[in-house]
Amino acid sequence: MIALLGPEIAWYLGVAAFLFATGAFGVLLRRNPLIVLLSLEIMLNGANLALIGFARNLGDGKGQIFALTVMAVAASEVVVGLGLVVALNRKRITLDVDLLNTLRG
Amino acid sequence: MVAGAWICLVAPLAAACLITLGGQRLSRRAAGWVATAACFVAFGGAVASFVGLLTHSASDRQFVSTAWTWITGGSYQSGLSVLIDPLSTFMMLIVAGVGALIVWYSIGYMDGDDEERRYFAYMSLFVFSMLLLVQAGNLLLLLAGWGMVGLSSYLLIGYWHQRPSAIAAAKKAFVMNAIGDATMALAFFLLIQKGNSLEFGVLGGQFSSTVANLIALGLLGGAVAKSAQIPLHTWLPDAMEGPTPVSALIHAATMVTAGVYLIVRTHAIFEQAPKVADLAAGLGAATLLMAGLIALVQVDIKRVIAYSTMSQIGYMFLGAGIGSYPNAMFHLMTHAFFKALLFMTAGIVIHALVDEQDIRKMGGLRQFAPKTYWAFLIGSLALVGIFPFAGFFSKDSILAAAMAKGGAYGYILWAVGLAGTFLTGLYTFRLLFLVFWGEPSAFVREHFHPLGRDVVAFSLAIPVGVLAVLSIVGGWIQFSPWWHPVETWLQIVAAPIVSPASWQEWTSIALSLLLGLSGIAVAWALYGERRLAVPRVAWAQRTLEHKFYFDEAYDALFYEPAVYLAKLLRRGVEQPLIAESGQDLGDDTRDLGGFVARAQTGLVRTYALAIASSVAVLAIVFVIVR
Amino acid sequence: MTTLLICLPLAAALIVWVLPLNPVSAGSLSLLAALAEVGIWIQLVARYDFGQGGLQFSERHSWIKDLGVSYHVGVYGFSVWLIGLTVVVMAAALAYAFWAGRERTRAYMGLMLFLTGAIVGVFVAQDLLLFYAFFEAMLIPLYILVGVWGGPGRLGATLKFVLYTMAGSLLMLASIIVYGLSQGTFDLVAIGPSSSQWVFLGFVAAFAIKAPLFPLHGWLPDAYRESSPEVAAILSGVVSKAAAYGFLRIAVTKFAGPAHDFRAPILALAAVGLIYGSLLAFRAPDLRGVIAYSSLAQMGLITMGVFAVNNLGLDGAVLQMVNHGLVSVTLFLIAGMVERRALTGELRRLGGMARGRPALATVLLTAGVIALAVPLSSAFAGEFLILAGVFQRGWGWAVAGAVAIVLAAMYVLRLVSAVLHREVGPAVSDSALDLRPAELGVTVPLLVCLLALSVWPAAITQHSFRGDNGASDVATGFR
Amino acid sequence: MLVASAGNVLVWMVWIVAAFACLGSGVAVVSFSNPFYSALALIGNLGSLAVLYLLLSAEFVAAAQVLVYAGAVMVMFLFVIAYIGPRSESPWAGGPSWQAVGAVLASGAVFIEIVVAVGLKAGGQLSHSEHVDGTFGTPAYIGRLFLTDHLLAFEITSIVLLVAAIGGVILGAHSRRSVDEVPSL
Repeated sequence: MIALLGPEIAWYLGVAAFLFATGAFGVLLRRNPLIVLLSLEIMLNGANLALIGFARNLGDGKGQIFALTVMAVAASEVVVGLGLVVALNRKRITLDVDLLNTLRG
Repeated sequence: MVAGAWICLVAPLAAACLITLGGQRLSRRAAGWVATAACFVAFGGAVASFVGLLTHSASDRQFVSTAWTWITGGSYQSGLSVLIDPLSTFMMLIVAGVGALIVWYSIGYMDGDDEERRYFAYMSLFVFSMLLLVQAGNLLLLLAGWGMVGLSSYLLIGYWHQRPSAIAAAKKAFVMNAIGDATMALAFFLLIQKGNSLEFGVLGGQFSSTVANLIALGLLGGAVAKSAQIPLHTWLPDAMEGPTPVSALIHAATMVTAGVYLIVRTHAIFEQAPKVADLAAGLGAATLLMAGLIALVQVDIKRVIAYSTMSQIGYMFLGAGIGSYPNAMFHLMTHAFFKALLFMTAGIVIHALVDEQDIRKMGGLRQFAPKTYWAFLIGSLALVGIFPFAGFFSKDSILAAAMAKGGAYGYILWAVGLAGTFLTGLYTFRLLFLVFWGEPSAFVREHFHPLGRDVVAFSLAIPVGVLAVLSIVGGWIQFSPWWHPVETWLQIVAAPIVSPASWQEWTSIALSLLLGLSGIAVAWALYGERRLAVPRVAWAQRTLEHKFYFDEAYDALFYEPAVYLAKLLRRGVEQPLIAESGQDLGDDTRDLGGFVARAQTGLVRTYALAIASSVAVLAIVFVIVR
Repeated sequence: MTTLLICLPLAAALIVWVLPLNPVSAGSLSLLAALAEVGIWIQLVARYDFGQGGLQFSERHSWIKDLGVSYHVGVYGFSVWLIGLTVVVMAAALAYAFWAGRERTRAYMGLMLFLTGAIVGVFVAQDLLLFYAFFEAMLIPLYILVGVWGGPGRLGATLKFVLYTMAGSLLMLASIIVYGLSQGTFDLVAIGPSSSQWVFLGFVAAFAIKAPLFPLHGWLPDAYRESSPEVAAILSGVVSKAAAYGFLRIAVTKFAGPAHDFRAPILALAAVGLIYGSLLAFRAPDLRGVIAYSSLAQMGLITMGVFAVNNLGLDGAVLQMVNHGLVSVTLFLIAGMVERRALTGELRRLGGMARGRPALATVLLTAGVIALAVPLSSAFAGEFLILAGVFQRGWGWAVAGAVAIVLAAMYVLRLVSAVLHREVGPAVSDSALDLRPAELGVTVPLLVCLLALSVWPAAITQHSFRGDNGASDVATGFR
Repeated sequence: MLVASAGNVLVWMVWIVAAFACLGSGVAVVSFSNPFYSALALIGNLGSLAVLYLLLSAEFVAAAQVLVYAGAVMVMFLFVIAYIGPRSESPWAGGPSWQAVGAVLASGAVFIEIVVAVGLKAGGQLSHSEHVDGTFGTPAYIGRLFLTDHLLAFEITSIVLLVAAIGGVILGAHSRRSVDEVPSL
């Protein structure tokens, strides 16, 4: 039986929260779609950290399973996102999310 | 007996279906024979029922046969049932018998029309409907037959559907009858509420006088509409737009007399509502006088006979209203004979003159068509009520009954009836003299073509001959001073509530005979040999020619306001409020949508910001709520 | 069996959508499915125990346990007839659409089949949320059918239709949520009566718009005019009956108190709608207009019957629902056939079509005569019962009904003569054919149904409620 | 006890280093104007996160993080960036001005809320972690969970990956037709 060494879970959660907020900040502010995607990764990793922290806290493996699934989803999302970026680039569209406003009401 | 009644009812319906479904596979002539045969089968069924009833004792002559429950509503229910009793068999015999003759006659009359099949299908449907009406085992089925005869009448009046006047007349007839149907239906609703049944027996129950009056009024409304009595009479003259056999069958012999049948059939309620019964008699009297007057100035051969029909039904209403039911029914029967005869002879005249109906163009036809003349003469004498023709026996007994009712009202009715006899003699023989006497007009010389000796001629002639014989001998079955089998026969269904004394009978007979003859004499003086100048009273003539302005009044009172109201609703409510409101609603929504759409910048970042802000806010909410 | 009735058309719709069939085979497949549906319904009639009555063929599976929502379906006596109306009418409409040929056949047929399943679902759902789901599912294909395959003004018509019905539906959804949560269950059989007037009015508003009742019929003329004839037929023939069914199954059954309190205003609206619709039908300039407004009038009449809440009125209302469904479908289809030939529905440009076209004349005349409720027709039986029922709630209502009967005679005869009689109209060419066998094959079965009902209307009135006692069924909430 | 507390201190130190690296690289990702640097920063971020996972006894996840995430995924990122070529933007400009304010407010609010919520709940369950045995988080442990209780999730994940792969191919594939024609999205 192994006890948790080092800081309490709350600290980990603090780091997770910061990562999530930072990522969100990037998504909201940056216009380069590549950086938006990278920021999204940060948000996902923040969530993952929280998941793994809770898994450890509760001694339950499900959190880790969830985190792994999130990783897979993140990978998929990157594939699609990068595909979009490449497609945009091929159409000679400036890589700026603010120019993509076809959905304007 | 029961089987006979059902065969009687179903045979014409089967013929109608057969002709409709057969379509072109059935030749035109064959369609006519199918219809005729079906009517004769129906007549056979009626005779079977009649004979069957005769085998039962007089007090045991009412049978109801129910095929299945037609309609239910909770504990209320009405069956699809036929009633076999003296009254219904009496009517069945008349309807099927006269009907068969007239349908037969139609084979000749309609020869050469290119839609004969449709005609015979309609005729069969009518005979079925009329039989349903008289055989109905309960009031609801009676109403069903009532509406169905209205429908077939509509179809037949509008038979020549490319004529706008025919279609207008047909619609008018149907709508007027629908008004009657509606008042009857209202009476039935009241009956259901009070008695929870529409069997004939429920009419004998005890109702408060208001309820009885209302029910009787509702029924009277139906009767008045169907029988073309004041105030719902204006459709009948227009209905002459239909083929002549139709006028003979529907608008003389059977359907229009259904009102009389209804009153006699439901006399129990009228006896509880004497005021309404008096009203019925009064309406009959008013109609007979008014129709007689209008008939004096008409120039269309069929319209004259149509007004005389109204007038004769007025007598029947008078009789039924004062409670002399057997006499009303007796007159109904004789009237069916001689009026059908008159229409059919008129039909022969019209046929021979290439569809000309204006009596001003006729004259001197006696020389060209002597047999037709004799038949017409027999019908006219029977109509005026000259001994020994049929009308003599039946009309006088109604007058005697009015006398027997007594009181000022009874005597007024009696006097009006007598005045009517004079008018009847006058207008009937005016018609006869104008058409058959005198020198043949140029029109007649030019257009008259005699009948050949073929099937057409025979099918025209034989029914006319049969009816001529019936018009002579048909009245002899009852002579009220001495023998009255009709009254005895109907005793258990509708016993009369007035019984005239012997002196009243003879007084009425003498006076009516006298007045009838004097009417003929005046007609002879004016239109016959002497051709005296007819006195002219301009305003009276105008009033009569406009038929007392009833049509104009109804137009102004009902039709125009309805049209106006419809237009007003369309322009004032439907367009601006309902339709436009939808439009406004649409526009407003679109505007609102445009406004809201401005929030949709199309920028992903904005949406993400919205999501993030919502998360921030909702997180607070969740923390607080927990 | 009930589930099969719902799922068969849905499955067929899916197949028609997914498989790349050519129009002919897609149409035949859809028609086959619709006819199979009729066959299942005949089985249903044969197996339903009318002597016992009540809810039969019920199936129940829990759906959202915490809220008491379940997939609960089953049929009552009167639902049997409404389902029958639906499947027969939908088969006729499909057959007509197939014959007339619609663009994008697969999509069209699939939508029609989907609609069939949804309408049947409305009539069998015994759970409020399920009812709502089917009610909405019924509207979606209609929006598309009107909006895509309609006439020139279809977009406006669809917009109005959507707005009106969505407004009603949302009110109903709110009512359903409040009602269901307050009772702890959404099961229509188990849920207890309520006395909340607001909840009641929410339901009434939804049904009154769908029916429609008098002031809420703004969507009706356009929708009926702009959609293809078979869709108009379905709208007036079947979809409106879903609303009348709602009145009967929910409004008067579960809200006895409010229904009693609001009886006079609702009857008044129905009566006004009856007269108003009849008058407008009398002046409407085109075929569809006449039928559309007569539909408004008839729905007023049916509503009167339901809100009379006595045996006569309820029996009559059920009978009249079926009658009017069949009649208006027949009339709309005939209108479509006439419009195909004359390229217009304007009455003053039509006329004289009876000459040389006996089949058209016979069919239209028969349908018209039944529509005006000539006595002995089943429509007469229905109207008679309704008015007799409502007479017991006050004679004035019945008098209004009687006036409307006369008006009905006037507008139907006007319609019939304007098409068939008089001089030949400018839009009618001599080459316009009589009804083709396929058209007869669509209309004649409907007329045969009507005539059969005319011969025996008690088939419905006797077999709608337990022991032919509608009032007690309603009073006990159809337990 | 001493060993335990020494271990504790060691873990604390490792944690501080890793956490700050993590935070720093996170901020860096967001703030570099050149995506190439951002991607590099993200690799650092992922690596430091892997260390944190190790501290939380999630050995397999940490390994997967490094191999799959920091390795494979980020390589793909870098390839794309290299393919497109570095383009810079001035990160804080453009768009509606309230967007920036909103971004600061919203992300700040989310952070503060989480911290407050965690702080409120600190102590109790959060401060008392379960003891776990040595197998917790090992590949065998994860594999058993994945192939027994969470088989469905596993399979669905694989399908998601497959779909994403196909989507990536379709989006990224060169169209044989004109350059302007991009497969409809």
